[in-house]
Amino acid sequence: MADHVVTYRESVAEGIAREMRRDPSVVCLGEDIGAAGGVFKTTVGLFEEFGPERVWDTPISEQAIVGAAMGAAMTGMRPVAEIMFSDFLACCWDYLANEIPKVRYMTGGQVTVPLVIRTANGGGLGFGAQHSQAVENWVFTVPGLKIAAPSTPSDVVGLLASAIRSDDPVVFFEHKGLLAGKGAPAPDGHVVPFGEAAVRREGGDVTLVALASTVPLALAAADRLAAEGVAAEVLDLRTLIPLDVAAVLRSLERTSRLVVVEENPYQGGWGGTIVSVVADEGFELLDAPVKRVAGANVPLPFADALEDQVIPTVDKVADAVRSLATY
Amino acid sequence: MADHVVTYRESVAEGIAREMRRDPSVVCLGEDIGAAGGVFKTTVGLFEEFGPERVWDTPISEQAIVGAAMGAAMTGMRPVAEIMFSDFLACCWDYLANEIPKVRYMTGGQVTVPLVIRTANGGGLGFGAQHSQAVENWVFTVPGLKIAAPSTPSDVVGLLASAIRSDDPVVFFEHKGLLAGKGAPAPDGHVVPFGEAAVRREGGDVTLVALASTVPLALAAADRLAAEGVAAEVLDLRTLIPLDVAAVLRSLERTSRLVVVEENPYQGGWGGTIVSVVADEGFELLDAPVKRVAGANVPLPFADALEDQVIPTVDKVADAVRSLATY
Amino acid sequence: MTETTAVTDLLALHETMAVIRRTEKAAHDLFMSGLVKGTTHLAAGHEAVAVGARAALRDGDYAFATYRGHHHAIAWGATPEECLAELMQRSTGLNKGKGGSMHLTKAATGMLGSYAIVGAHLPMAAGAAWSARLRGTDQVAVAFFGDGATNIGAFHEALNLAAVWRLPVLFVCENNFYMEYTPIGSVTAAEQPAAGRAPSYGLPAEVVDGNDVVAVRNAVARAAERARAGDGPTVLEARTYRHYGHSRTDPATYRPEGELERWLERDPLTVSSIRLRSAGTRDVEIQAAEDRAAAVVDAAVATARAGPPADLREAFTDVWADGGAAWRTTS
Amino acid sequence: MTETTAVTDLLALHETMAVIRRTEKAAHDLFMSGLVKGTTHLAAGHEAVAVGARAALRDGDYAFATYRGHHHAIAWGATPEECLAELMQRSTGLNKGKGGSMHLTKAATGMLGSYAIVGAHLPMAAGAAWSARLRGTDQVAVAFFGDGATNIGAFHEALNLAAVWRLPVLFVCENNFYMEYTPIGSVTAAEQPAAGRAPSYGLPAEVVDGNDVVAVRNAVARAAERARAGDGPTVLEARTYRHYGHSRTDPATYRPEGELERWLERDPLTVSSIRLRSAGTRDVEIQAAEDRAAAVVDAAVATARAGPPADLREAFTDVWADGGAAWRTTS
Ligand SMILES: Cc1ncc(C[n+]2csc(CCOP(=O)(O)OP(=O)(O)O)c2C)c(N)n1
Ligand SMILES: Cc1ncc(C[n+]2csc(CCOP(=O)(O)OP(=O)(O)O)c2C)c(N)n1
Ligand SMILES: [Mg+2]
Ligand SMILES: [Mg+2]
Repeated sequence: MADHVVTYRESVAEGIAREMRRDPSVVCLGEDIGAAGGVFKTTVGLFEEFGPERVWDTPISEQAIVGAAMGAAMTGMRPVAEIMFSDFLACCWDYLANEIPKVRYMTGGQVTVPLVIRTANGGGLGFGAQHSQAVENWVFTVPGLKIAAPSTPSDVVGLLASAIRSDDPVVFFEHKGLLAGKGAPAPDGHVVPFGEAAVRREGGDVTLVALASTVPLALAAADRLAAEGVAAEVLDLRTLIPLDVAAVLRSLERTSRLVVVEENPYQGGWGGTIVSVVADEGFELLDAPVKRVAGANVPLPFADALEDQVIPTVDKVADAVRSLATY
Repeated sequence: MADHVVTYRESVAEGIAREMRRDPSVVCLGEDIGAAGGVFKTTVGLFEEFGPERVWDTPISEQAIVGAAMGAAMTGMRPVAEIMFSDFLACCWDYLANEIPKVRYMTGGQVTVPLVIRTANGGGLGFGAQHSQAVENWVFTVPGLKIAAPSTPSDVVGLLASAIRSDDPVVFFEHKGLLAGKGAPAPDGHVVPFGEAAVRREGGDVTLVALASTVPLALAAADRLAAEGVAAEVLDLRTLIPLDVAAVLRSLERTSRLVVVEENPYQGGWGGTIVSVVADEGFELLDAPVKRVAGANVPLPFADALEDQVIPTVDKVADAVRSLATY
Repeated sequence: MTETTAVTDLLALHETMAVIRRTEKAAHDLFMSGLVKGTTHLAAGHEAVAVGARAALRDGDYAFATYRGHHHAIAWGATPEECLAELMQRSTGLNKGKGGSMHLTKAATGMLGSYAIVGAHLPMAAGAAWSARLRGTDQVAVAFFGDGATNIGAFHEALNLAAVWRLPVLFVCENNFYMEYTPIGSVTAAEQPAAGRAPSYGLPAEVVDGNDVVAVRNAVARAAERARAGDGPTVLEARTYRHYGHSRTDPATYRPEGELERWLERDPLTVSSIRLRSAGTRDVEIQAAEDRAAAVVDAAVATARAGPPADLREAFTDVWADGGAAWRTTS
Repeated sequence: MTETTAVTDLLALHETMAVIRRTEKAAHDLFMSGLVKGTTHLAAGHEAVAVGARAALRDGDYAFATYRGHHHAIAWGATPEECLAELMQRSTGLNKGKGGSMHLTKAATGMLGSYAIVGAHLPMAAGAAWSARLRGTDQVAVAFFGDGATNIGAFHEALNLAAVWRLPVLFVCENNFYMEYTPIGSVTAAEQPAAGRAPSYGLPAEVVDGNDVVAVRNAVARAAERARAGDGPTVLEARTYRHYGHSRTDPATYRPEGELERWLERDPLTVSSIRLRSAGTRDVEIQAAEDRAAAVVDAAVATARAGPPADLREAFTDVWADGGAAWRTTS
């Protein structure tokens, strides 16, 4: 096992397949997910193994996809719906913002909505303004949705297990830039609980809080900083809701310095909420200003070199940490 | 003029009418806005004055409403589209998130999109989970949209003037809870520029940053606190984009204490972004933890008493300020 | 299900319609006196659609309704007391006071919710029907919606998906000829907003007298039979009329003079009385049913009113399936 | 506009189609060699739709296209050089390198953008048509879209609004029988995904041979005439086929054997050559036109390739109409 590695992409299909084998109420639906195996090849093999009664190709109808998933979830199924690019969550936003997260509450707990909406998130691939956004912050504005965004292949499997077994609705972000990445396969029966950040690297000088694509960025920056004598701790949040604020505060007890690294735009990014919790409950822990390395407040440009200007990079993370060193 | 007062509601129609008189390219569209004068009576009189070629009733088709407004704005008109309740922005979110704010950028500046989307925002009226949300934070996640949210009748007129004359797309939030409120009418030719917060009350002990519905709340809390010897400064942001961070930092230079009062939920609320700017650029100004009084992270319940539990109230603002007094 | 209806059945339907009518009258009066707040959208005039549909269906069949959903909730078994307690923000309300008039729900009997965003529930109903098929039950799902809802994107997506997947779902339009204040004809390209769109999805459609509970019942029975036989969805367009304005205190001045009066002549309760009489039911029996309805609702008003207010702790329950609302860890 | 087409006109259309074909071949080769990154959606096979439509319209008429929009951009006057420079991320690109293949736009000639969210541009085209009417011009707007787009909500809302308002807009579907990898028939309830839906909006529709530039031109001319006469929108469904896979390196293995070959026999350039020949044009003239096209594109590749890379400062321009990207005040 030591040197057997799998891709993040394969792990998506593997994570879904494990749950489909375990629980016959798990069904998949989405555009081109069947025989075609998905546009990102993240559902390869499911149609072959489970057939057309459990893996359903849909029309280009994002509202019908998630709306039908909701109706099915309310009546005994555990649908896993794919929205091809996370940008297209905008096409069914009513379901994410107004229907799915609210129906349990507004009916006084009469119904549960155990569904997962999987979607390919994020930039760095030159897909332009409408196919590159990191939109986990859109979902983060909506109470009532759980949010997972794995950074490693085994977390993909483990978080998918939690997501599909969850009786609450989950939005599951698969980062496009990580799909080809490799890592250790998930052990049998692997389950990663929601709301537990992982310490990816320990360090006593500064806490880097990261998610999905920004985890490898933060780790690379930490490598670089180590050479300069700065020991950065890297925290991978893994889920945004529930949010493991306790882990952030714990880390700050030792480091007293915080840099949040997030791909979504600075304005309205989830990092703002984390910083505000820290500036309230962790105020006395802080020895220096808090930094956020986030997407710029612009749409995403097509050209690689332009895109690099506006999304987080290792350089930007390292620079942010260095700017705190003077404190 | 001293004792002549107008309602916030009337000021909406007045603000639109002034611009329609000035500029023949301004046209309105929306559901029931014509002869019916709008569900909130905020377009009363426009159909009578300007007729059916400038005030258009639409089907219940939020995507077509804002999509058509976008096409018209790109070709020489200045449409003012109404989305009845701001919750329904979810039904046309693709246009707000992916189309309107991005087309100028992704075409390299080839087109402009001078449109206004007006919408009734916010809670406190017992309309339940799907008709009560304060969703300015949804829009705040999207670079490329300007955001106005007036708190007084004359600001309604003045900010509408700026919004309709703006060559950039603007989302204009009219707070349902303020519609019946009264205030001095806007003088002739009144224009309130975007990006200029108003100091509604001066005070040296703590800065309360507020917007729309939370402005009167913050003022009421400031009254109460004054009796306890605490002098609160109340800042009305008026626009979220552009965001007058400079005004916040200026105020903090004197007060060193910050409480942000926002109606949208704490998770992903705009206050988080403000706090993160302050925790970075204003870190050395702060003498105490920063507090956010925001909506609770739950859907909005119907019963008034329950709704009070989860939206900002004067009590909650006053308590937050008091909790800082020990510093 | 035959197309004839026993007199006793019809009297029961009449009584249910009377219960709905009386409940809504109470809601209106309580709104006017300030005991019901927020908003209400009364369905008076539409009763035959909900009651007729329910009568044609089986226990366990699903319903999805709109903000104008009192009649569907009661037809699906919610009691007037539960409904009125909800409107009066009581902890004894159908939704514990957390939903209100626009979100009445009785999941235990398959009434899976009232939704206040126009058209949003159509895909959900398709999904519930898909689920029934996946689970191998013979349940059907019905979505009730207005004429105005036929112009929103979700309508199109739901009908297409349901048609392609041949789902056991019924799309029942209550065409009352108005959206809020705008006549539907002025903003709709099809003369029959729902039925006229069915061919676009290869679906059978029927226009039915929405004020005749028996006509509705028979049409829904036919559609349900097709659905259970695996022949897919049907579109029904029930022509009806709302007696009150759109919501709250809307005086409905946008209606042409005499229109309401003409429709009142065809009030579903009148239509049903005539039918009962012509089948031999005596006026006293009809009156007795209406009196029972009145008594139930009067008692419901009193009990609901006396109920405890919504429990403040409920503001922070039911976000998650574990009952709570925790969104973060605490140290 | 008469329905006959002068030979010289037809030769010009043939040449434009050849330019598009050659430009896309270049885009494909450059993608394979790594000089074009991100993604491309080639329209090879669809040329006759864009070129035929443009030929039927006037300067100033608006076009709205999709991520598969190279042919529309070029038909509306974008040069191969501008397009290829954009694909190669050059500052000389049509969109300064900020848009890419999916967002080609030539606003100066009325080509108001390529949009990458399926169906989103249909309401925009309706809006541009509305604007033309409000401004009292006789412009028309045309939206090009795929068969797959007919199942999304925005399609429904746009067609209904355009029909009710009788807007001068043309809805031109390029039915190539596939969405990405899924045959359209398997997910669409109407046999003709666009034309079959037109009756739902009371709109006239025509199914046209999308590989015959003259047929397209004539159909669009008829529709434009109706639109300019105030008779409202038309739905055109042009049956065509894409020669490449959906995007990037898709090998399109989901197609039944022989399907591509059958369609290649009806390649729009072949169809147009046959028509030219039968109208008396000599092979050398046709060859000369194609050679000119090749020369233009070869030069365009060289020039585009030699152009300067996207200007890094452009990352922070064009958010706002003032040219900048400031979202806050600074002290
Ligand atoms: C998406 C959306 N747009 C607008 C509204 C506001 N609204 C509530 S009811 C209504 C009219 C609906 O008309 P119809 O579907 O005919 O139902 P009816 O009220 O007549 O029963 C409107 C526009 C809404 N709730 N949702
Ligand atoms: C709303 C939305 N959903 C899904 C996609 C992904 N997608 C891109 S192209 C495409 C297929 C479109 O098919 P069609 O409309 O027939 O156009 P074609 O590509 O065949 O020209 C899909 C599903 C998208 N871009 N937008
Ligand atoms: Mg209606
Ligand atoms: Mg296609």
